[in-house]
Amino acid sequence: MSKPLVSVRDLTVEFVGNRRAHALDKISFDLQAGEVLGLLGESGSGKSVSLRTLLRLHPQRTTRISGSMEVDGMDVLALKGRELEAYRGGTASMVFQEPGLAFDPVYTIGQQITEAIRAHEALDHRSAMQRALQMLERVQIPQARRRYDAYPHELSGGMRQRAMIALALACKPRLLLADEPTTALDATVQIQILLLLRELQKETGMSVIFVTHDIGAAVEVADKIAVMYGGRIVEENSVAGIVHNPRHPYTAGLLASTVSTENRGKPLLAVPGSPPDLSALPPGCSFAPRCSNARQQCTSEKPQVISVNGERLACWNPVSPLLKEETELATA
Amino acid sequence: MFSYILKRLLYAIPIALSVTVLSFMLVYLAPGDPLNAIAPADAPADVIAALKSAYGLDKPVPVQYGMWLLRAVQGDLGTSIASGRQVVTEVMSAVSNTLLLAGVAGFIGVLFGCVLGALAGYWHGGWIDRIATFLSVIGVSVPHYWLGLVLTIIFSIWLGWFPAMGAGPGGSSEWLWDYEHIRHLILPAITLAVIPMGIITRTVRALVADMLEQEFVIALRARGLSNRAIFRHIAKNTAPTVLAVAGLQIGYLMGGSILVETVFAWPGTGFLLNTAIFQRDMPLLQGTILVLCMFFVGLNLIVDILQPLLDPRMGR
Amino acid sequence: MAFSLNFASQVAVPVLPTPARGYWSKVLRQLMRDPVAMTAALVVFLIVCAAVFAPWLAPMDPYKGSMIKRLLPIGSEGYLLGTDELGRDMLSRLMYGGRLSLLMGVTPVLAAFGIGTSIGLLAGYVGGRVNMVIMRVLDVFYAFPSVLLAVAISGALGPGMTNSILALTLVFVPQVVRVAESVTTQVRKLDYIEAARMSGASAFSIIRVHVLGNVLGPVFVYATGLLSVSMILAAGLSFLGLGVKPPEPEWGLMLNTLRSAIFRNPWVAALPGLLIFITSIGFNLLADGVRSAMDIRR
Amino acid sequence: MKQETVNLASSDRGGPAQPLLMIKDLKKYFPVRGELFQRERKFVHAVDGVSFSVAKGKTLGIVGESGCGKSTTARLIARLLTPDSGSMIFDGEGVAEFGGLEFKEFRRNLQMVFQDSFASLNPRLTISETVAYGPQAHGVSKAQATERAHALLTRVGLKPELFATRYPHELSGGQRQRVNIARALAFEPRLVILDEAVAALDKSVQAQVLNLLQELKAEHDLTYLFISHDLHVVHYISDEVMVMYMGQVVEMGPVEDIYGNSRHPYTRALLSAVPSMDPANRTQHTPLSGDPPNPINPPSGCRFRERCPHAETVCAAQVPALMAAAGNAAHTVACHMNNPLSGHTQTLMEVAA
Amino acid sequence: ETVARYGISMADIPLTTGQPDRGAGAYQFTGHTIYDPLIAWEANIGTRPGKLIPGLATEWKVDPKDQKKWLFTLRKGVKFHDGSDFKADAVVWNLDKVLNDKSPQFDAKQSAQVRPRIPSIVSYRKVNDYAVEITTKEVDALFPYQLPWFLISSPAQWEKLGRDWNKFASQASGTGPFKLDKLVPRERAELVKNAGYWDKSRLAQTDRVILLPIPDALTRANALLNGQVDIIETPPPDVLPQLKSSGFKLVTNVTPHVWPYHFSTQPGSPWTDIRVRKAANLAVDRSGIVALMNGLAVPAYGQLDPTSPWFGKPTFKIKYDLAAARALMAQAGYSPSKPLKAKIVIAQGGTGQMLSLPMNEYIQQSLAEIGIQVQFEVVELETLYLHWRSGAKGDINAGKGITAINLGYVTADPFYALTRFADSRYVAPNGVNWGGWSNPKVDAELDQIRTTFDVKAQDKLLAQVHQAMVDDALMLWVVHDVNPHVISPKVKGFIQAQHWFQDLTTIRM
Ligand SMILES: Nc1ncnc2c1ncn2[C@@H]1O[C@H](COP(=O)(O)OP(=O)(O)OP(=O)(O)O)[C@@H](O)[C@H]1O
Ligand SMILES: Nc1ncnc2c1ncn2[C@@H]1O[C@H](COP(=O)(O)OP(=O)(O)OP(=O)(O)O)[C@@H](O)[C@H]1O
Ligand SMILES: [Mg+2]
Ligand SMILES: [Mg+2]
Repeated sequence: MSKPLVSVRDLTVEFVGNRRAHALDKISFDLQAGEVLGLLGESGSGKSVSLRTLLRLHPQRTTRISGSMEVDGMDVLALKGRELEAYRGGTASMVFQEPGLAFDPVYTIGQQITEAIRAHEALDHRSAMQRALQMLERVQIPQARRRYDAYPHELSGGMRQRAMIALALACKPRLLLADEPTTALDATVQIQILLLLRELQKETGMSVIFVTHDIGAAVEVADKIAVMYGGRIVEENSVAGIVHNPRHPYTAGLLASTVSTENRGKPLLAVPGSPPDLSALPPGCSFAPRCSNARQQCTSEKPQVISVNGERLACWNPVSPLLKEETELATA
Repeated sequence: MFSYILKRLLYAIPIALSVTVLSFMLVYLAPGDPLNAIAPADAPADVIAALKSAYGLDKPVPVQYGMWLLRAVQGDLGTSIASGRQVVTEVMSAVSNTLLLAGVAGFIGVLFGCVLGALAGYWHGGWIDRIATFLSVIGVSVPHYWLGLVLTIIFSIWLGWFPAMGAGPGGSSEWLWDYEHIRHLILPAITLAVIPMGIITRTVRALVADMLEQEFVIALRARGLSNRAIFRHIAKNTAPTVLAVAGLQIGYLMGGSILVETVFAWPGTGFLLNTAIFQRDMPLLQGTILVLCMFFVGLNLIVDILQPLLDPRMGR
Repeated sequence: MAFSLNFASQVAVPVLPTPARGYWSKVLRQLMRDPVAMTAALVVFLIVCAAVFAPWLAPMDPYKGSMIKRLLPIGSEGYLLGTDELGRDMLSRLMYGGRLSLLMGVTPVLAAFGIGTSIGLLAGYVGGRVNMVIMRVLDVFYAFPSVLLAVAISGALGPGMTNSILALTLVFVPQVVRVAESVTTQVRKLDYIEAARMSGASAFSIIRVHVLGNVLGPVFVYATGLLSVSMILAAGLSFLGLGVKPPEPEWGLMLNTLRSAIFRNPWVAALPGLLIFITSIGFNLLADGVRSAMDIRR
Repeated sequence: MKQETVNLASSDRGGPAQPLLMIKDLKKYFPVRGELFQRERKFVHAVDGVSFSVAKGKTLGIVGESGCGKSTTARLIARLLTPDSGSMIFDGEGVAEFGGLEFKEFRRNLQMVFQDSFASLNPRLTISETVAYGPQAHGVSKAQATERAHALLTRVGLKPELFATRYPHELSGGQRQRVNIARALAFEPRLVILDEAVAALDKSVQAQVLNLLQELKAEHDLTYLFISHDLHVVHYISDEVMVMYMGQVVEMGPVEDIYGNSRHPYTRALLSAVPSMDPANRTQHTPLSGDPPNPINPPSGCRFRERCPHAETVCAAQVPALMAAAGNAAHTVACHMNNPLSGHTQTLMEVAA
Repeated sequence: ETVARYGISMADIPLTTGQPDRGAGAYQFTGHTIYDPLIAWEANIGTRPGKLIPGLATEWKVDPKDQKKWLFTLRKGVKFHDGSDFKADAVVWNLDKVLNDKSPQFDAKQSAQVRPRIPSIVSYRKVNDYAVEITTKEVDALFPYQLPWFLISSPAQWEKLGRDWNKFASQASGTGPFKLDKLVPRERAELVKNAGYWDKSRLAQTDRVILLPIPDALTRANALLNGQVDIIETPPPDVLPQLKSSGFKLVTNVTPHVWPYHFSTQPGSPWTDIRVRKAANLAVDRSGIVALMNGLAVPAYGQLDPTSPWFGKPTFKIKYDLAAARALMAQAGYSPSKPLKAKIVIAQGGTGQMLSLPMNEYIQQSLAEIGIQVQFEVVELETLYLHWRSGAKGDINAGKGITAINLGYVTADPFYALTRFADSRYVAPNGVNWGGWSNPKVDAELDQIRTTFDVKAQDKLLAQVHQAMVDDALMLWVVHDVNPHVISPKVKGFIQAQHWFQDLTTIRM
């Protein structure tokens, strides 16, 4: 196997400011070039924190990070100054959940894209502008010329998200981090953006980490899915594997509680309780309090991650187990 | 945009008119006879009556207001009872002095406020923040008339660095931007600058600290922009609010200078107001308040018009 | 069934040690944990106590002086803080002076708080034309720089404590109304007000139960911030000769009358100004503390 | 009517055949801040001639894109907004004529749950006070109201001993939404409007709340007006579905008809925009391009025509009327292709094929 | 060029058109500097009280046949600053300026200032180019004392400036020892030496005198300490030690000014009882006030200083004698435990009021010792004048229970010092006999004075009037002002007259 583009090992993030939280707990995953990883999880499970950590966007003073992150051969945690600036937006760039909040409201869309391009490439203003316009056209913004001079608030949500994508892709990153890019949008617009992302990924061959809490959206774009719960990755598998053969009780519950045509008229198989508070996690498996399969061991011991053929699971009592004999314990 | 400016201008008219009414009526709240200033202590009754009709004080109040307003729009605010001079010339020369003082003080206050506030906001919670916050609290807490006294004693009496009073060796009528004149300006301007400095420090600090946590700034970082570029973004975003606060503060300085002008014998409106109040010089009082308020209204108007230029979300 | 539908079994949200805690007591608790605010509170408290209990605490008659003993320095025998230009005990005068200074500083804010909140609530809740008329009228007051307005009003009304208080109140009311109005307008649009309206409750009951509590907070924060401004302005009016009349002890006035003693006895002359300064800092720091304590999102 | 004030839930006046709520030609235009010297005033046509009825004990789902007027419709029905025109009949009684006490009684019959669970709770009141507030406003004594509140909280799964004295920010989103539901139930209403009531919740919690809603509906004989833009959820919970586009109803009918046999091009586009959930069979092209147009200046004729693949000249000329679809009186569609006399060259049958 | 910068205590430069406003103290700045009166006051002598001396009139005498007629012989060869000649026409023109409101040059402002000071004039005429005749209402031997107040401005200049007094203010023209060079209202007036002045003994000794209004006393002292001015008037007493130790020199002199409580003797006033009035006079330790003023005052033993030729020999000896005061109060039926209450209207401060508030507070305490409880009505100076003009009986006073007034009195001439307070015909509102004091014997004496043209005899009669006033304890006299000035070492000469009129020509740098 070739060297992965992204390789995250035992990434742990803790916030120690006046709002304390143990946001990520020993997260590990690999991502090959040209692969799309869907990061699935409920609100507060640490999806955004993972992405932001990958770009080192957390305030340094109040964040403790351990573990390692390697992207395109660079040790991200060791980057400094210029290198870090070149890495952000150049190697890895990000699409935010709320495009309305992620643009500077007092600069036009065009100005912001042009500025980002010039921050990474030695281009004069004209050619940077030209490139920005091309990007706007590429993401199917009608009347790109006019939209170039528009302020963010003058665009609709869908247009803004397209512009955000244009901005993120303007410097041809090798890795795109998409943080719930469609959650704030209407269904009709969401599908447009999903397809656009898929198309652009194919075209550029970049890797994508696609964060969502909507399995449907993940299925549309991802090659493999990692399910997060309480700051950990509890299960990782190919899309088909997750959808058709969920192993972790949480994944199974999530799929079961997704309303669809079949369960009309019947009560939904809901997961009881509510997601955990990352500032006060239970000692064992963080899903144990909501889990119907929970046993003594679950409430006292953190389940270890086992990995078989790129399929990974962290659960003492899975719905359908990864076969023991094929298992090699992942190094802690 | 044009129609926004027009709308704002039209809106200023009723405000300005109401201000004239208030300014005019204000002096009618006053007990006592406005004529005391004009007549000598033991003037006989017939002299007083003659003066009364000469100054139009024998007509009904609305008529007086109408006449006053009509003349005011033609640039005639009547004659000062106490000095017998044209109120307009009195007020205008004083206003230009006050504007000079308030302008320089405002500039100092805004400049230092912005710098301190930006530093404090950027290193939120750090020691720079603590120092800046401390300075700003002092700025908004210190009774500036007292500060003026203290500064005079220290810097002009003990150290002899700056003059203790006045607007320059030749008076304000020969104002020059030379060393000698600027020396006269420094103490009163610093004294007056303390309040806006404190307020703007606080405003900018809160804005910057808040801004740094906003999604779009994180997004700017994610784009790989340098700190300098990000600072530019933050500056442009904070500009409209800072402009509004600074505009208001500079406006307040125009009225607030009365205390400081008294301490430094600065020949501005504060000085004029003081005289007008204590001599019960009605036309002068009316005129001074009116002109100051008109400048204030105008300043607010400018700020209102500039703001949407800085912030595309406002106006159309 | 794999997943229970029994809601009662869930205990995911940790039970707080003392579930019943009112908002204000929480704010108070938060405030108590702020060392700067607590120090400020202590200083203000001491000053207020000294002022309120001046008749019992003051060592001497604040009006009675002696020419031989004028302008004694700080620490003179029998005169802890020296004497003023008429040989009156500074300590006693400062204590008594606190009564008037605080009264003149605090009363306008209290009055403006009451009046302004009522008008602001009315304008904000009723909205529409009523709101427009009220706010336009206030805009006119806003066309006056505040110090100018205070000086103009008390100058016009003539010197005196009541007139100063009246003038300052008039200066602050429009400001408080603006804050109250804008908060009320914001609160009024919130879903829980709609929900309360859905319950068919009367406007009065909605304002009292749902609007007032949420408006009072921000207005209260704003008003605490005004305290220091009011103190300084009130003393400033006295300094100009527009406030309290002698021989009443009042800090601003004392500052003025002691001014010319600055060379003979700088520390005594500086005392009234210093007191205004300290009180004002105290009010400001306290206001800052209250502001951040009330801003509990956690 | 007066004697019914004690228990309105049992006061079924019109009998089961009488729809609980009948809306006719509801309109609401919001004025937009215009330029200074502009003659004509501009309006957002938020709700523009909406008519429908809800049968007793059923759930009507309302779907549509953001800004199509769903919430406005809900707020008009709840009388949080006054309609510009249109009439409302609640269980056979005209609502517009209500005033004074009767209006208060009408409000009791109808309650609403909002999307933002946090904003719809007063942060200064404990949840028990919040739930008890309504009954108290109707003259129930404080002790009784609190007792009722505790019972309701128990019913929605919040143990009063644990939760009654908590403040909203001490609860999770799902728990807050339960409080909102409990508050709505405190009046024993007959109609509950749920405006995106589960949209902000996590999937796992959303399922819990949906289950609760279904149970409560059965227990209390409730009628729901369920607003959502999540087609899955609407499918799951509704008996009838109404599709809105730019302030107008474009299609309405029983849930099976809408989901199984939708007629209007917009409805079909909406349905095909739902992700497939099948990795082997991903969505290939977008059903609709572009965003919904500006509601300030709606296009003439059919409002959907600018995004419609079948648009013809007639679509710009005439407003399509809501008509029963061929062979199904319960299923109405507003499309020229549904009307053979409209002059449109295609029919819905051809297009659907 | 030698320049003297003078920090004056006024808030503005007094009127420069001829008749200064802002009281007697203003004549030294824009009155007798730029202009001359017909009869002048000798102000360049500090060692004795001054006297009337020839000004623009070289000689004046009453017509023996009709003692109401006065004939003035005018000085020849005097030129106004604008170059025009001074002749009789100018005198008549100037009299019209302030007395004839039909004349084109009538200036209400100047008129208001000077009319009350020259109440006797009824008519006037030019006799020839160098002689003018003025007629008084009644026979008035004291009439010449009124004339130093009446100043002559240049008719030619007024014509030249388009008959505009406002323009005249900044381009003034008189005959005085100084010319007005520059006027910035409220900030400065620059006077330059008039080299062609007719009185060579009074040629200005400095080329330029700059007047800077600095109303705040401390600021004035600071400006001196800081070297921004060379002379200041009325320094704040508490800054004196600092000023002296920094090498500045204090200049004072006896000044015709008294700082009293003027009692009301109208019915209902507690002061109608002479024992109370005397007790009050005995209860005040005046040396305390002098100490309070840091020596910038002298104790008053009557309306006038004992050195005055009009002081006389009062039998009531004013001194500090608490026992006697208490005894008098006891006779009147009061004691500290059963105090007499009185309300007194005072000013916050202002010219001539000295350290108004502290001094009043001091007296308040002193009177409390003998059982007089004084309550103050503190008003602004201008309002105080209103109270004064209205008289004790006026509603503004009597209506508020005010029974005494505190106001600094100028006592420069017989009318100002005595007549206006003692003559029962001047009971307010006809004059400023505020308290309504009436004494037929005094009235008779005053009538006699008016027809006594012999100065010696006049002085003797005036002394009798003063004696009567003191013996009747008409006022509570406290101190006399000393009109203090502080000069910097750079000022080589300055002669302070025993008057409010000062002669700025004596300043030498
Ligand atoms: N700067 C921070 N300081 C303290 N805690 C933080 C910070 N940022 C995030 N958290 C906490 O970390 C946890 C994970 O947050 P995160 O934003 O990653 O969730 P998410 O999975 O993206 O959820 P959502 O679907 O709501 O976006 C949350 O409990 C959040 O409160
Ligand atoms: N108070 C108001 N003033 C002006 N315009 C309004 C107002 N309320 C709603 N609108 C406008 O009316 C239109 C319909 O709004 P509405 O809230 O009913 O949409 P919705 O279907 O509920 O959308 P969403 O799914 O986003 O909640 C929108 O264009 C909205 O901007
Ligand atoms: Mg997130
Ligand atoms: Mg809505």
